[in-house]
Amino acid sequence: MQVERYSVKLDSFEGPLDLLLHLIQQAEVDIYDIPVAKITEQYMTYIHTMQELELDVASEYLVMASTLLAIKSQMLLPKQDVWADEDWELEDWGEEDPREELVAQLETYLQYKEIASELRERHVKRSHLFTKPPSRINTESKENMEHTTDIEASLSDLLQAYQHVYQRLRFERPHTATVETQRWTVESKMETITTLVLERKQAVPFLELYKKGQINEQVTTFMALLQLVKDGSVICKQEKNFADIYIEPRGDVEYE
Amino acid sequence: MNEDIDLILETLLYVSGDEGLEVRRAAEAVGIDKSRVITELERIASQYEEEGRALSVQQFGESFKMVTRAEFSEYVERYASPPQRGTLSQAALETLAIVAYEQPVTRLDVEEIRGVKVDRAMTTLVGKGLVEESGRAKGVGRAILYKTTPRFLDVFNLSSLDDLPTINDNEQTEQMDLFMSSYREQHE
Amino acid sequence: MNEDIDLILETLLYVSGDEGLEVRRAAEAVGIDKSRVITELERIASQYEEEGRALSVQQFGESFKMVTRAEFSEYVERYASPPQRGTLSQAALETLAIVAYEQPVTRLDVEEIRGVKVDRAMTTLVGKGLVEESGRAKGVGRAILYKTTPRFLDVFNLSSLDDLPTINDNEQTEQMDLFMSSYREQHE
Repeated sequence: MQVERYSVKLDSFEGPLDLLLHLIQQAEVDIYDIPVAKITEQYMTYIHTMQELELDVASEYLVMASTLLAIKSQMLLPKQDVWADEDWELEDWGEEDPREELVAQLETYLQYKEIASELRERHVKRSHLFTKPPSRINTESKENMEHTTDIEASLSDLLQAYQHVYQRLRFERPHTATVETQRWTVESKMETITTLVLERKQAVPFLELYKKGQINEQVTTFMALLQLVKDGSVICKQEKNFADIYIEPRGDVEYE
Repeated sequence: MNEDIDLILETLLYVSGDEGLEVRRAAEAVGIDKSRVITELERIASQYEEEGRALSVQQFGESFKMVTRAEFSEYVERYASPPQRGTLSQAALETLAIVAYEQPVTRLDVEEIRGVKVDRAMTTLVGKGLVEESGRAKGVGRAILYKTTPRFLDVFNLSSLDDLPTINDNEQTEQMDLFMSSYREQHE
Repeated sequence: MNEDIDLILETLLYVSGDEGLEVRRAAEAVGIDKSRVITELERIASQYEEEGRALSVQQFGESFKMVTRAEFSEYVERYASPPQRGTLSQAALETLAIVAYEQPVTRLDVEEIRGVKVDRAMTTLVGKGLVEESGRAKGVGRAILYKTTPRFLDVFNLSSLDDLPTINDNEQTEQMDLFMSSYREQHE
């Protein structure tokens, strides 16, 4: 039960600072007066749970764990060892508070989290404002046609132009031509794939189905493949994670 | 909502741009009769006229378009293609970038990616010796294929096409995102 | 001609659509100062606002766009089914927030603030054209510096970087309230 609850939550943390903030909030304490011993203990529980679940514990989490342990032990040290001439209490470390740096870090991070959520809201708001594609303009041969030897454009101009095109494609072009985008159907792509697999008489690399082309077409291809796998018409094989995927016809299909 | 119908139709006129607002689809989107859409659009058109607005609304058969006024066309042209020495226009650069990465490629392919006509830009690029024809595509129509020229490599200081930087490392994931969202759409 | 400047700029706003009207190019095309272009566009924007027009004019850095009003977005979606804009992960958003405030900034600086590696998030942001390289830091290693792009302003509905929410003073209570509420939202 315990483990399950953690496993759901672990994903939602953006790193050790995020996890710490969560623990501090849960403990209902002040960010400026962290009960280090308690929080450290809970933090370690999380880390152990992660490890038990065989999740990769990013090194940052471990670094933070050692920072916490260092602070904890510093705070437990008898005062005369470190701050021999000062009166201190746990609640009043003054400038020498070993937590100071961590608190400052948490504070800064917290501010940026807040800004990130504001950005998210603005993003949503912006997504409700629409525009149109630029108008086609019939310029009377304004663009000079002569064979100029000097062309003032750099590779970076070219790259930016390319990115620009694809960003526009991904983000901003209204799909007014919904009908046209149906140039490829899942059914026709299913047929293409089965034909290819049967003709080839050997496993076809997954990537071969993609090559160049429109994203729409690639997505359609992928859906067709999924459908074929679901129907049991083909089998996909992959040796290990991220290795190439090969598509084969099923054993009972005619295949030499 | 009744009183906003004109504003909504103006909004739709704007977003449909060059394609024009189809009366039938507009009627469906707004939830009113086709005839009502036409009346409203005609009213908007004459209102634009009377108020001397920058744009005008014109009817073309079953669709209406927001268009610019002829008297300002010289500014539009000047904005669209500013006088240049040697530099490539944005349209030409974008077209060139697509040809460079996708070659050999037909004009239609490029137009699909850019979302606008590229005939003029392509002519410019051929004229400047950056792009050349490279045979015909298979299939119906046998469209002309385009590729970059050796001069292209020269101008952009590339020793070969392999030198073109790879871009969009996260293309793969993004395509997956796209796939997932469209898959969800279809299956939910 | 003088009195037509607003009409010409409106025309250019219309034709440039989602590319946005670039102030510099508009100034050249119309033959007036950049500052004059900005003043006029701002005037047009507030006029649209006051008159309750269907469209609105928004500034995003050095460009202006004619956009539809949020309240009519459902009709646009019904008419044209525009693609959903990709959402950004929390990691990307946090990274972006830091770049926006600290720019120009190195990857390492961002990592120090977030307490985690940000290379993937940064690659995503560069790939989406929200962040770009901006030279190298001085000193050993000469790490790449990053800054936000003009596009960032557009995507997050900001007219300029000054529009970014101000960073809170270190008011303890405020911080705590903020902290508690943002956590409740996220984790409950």
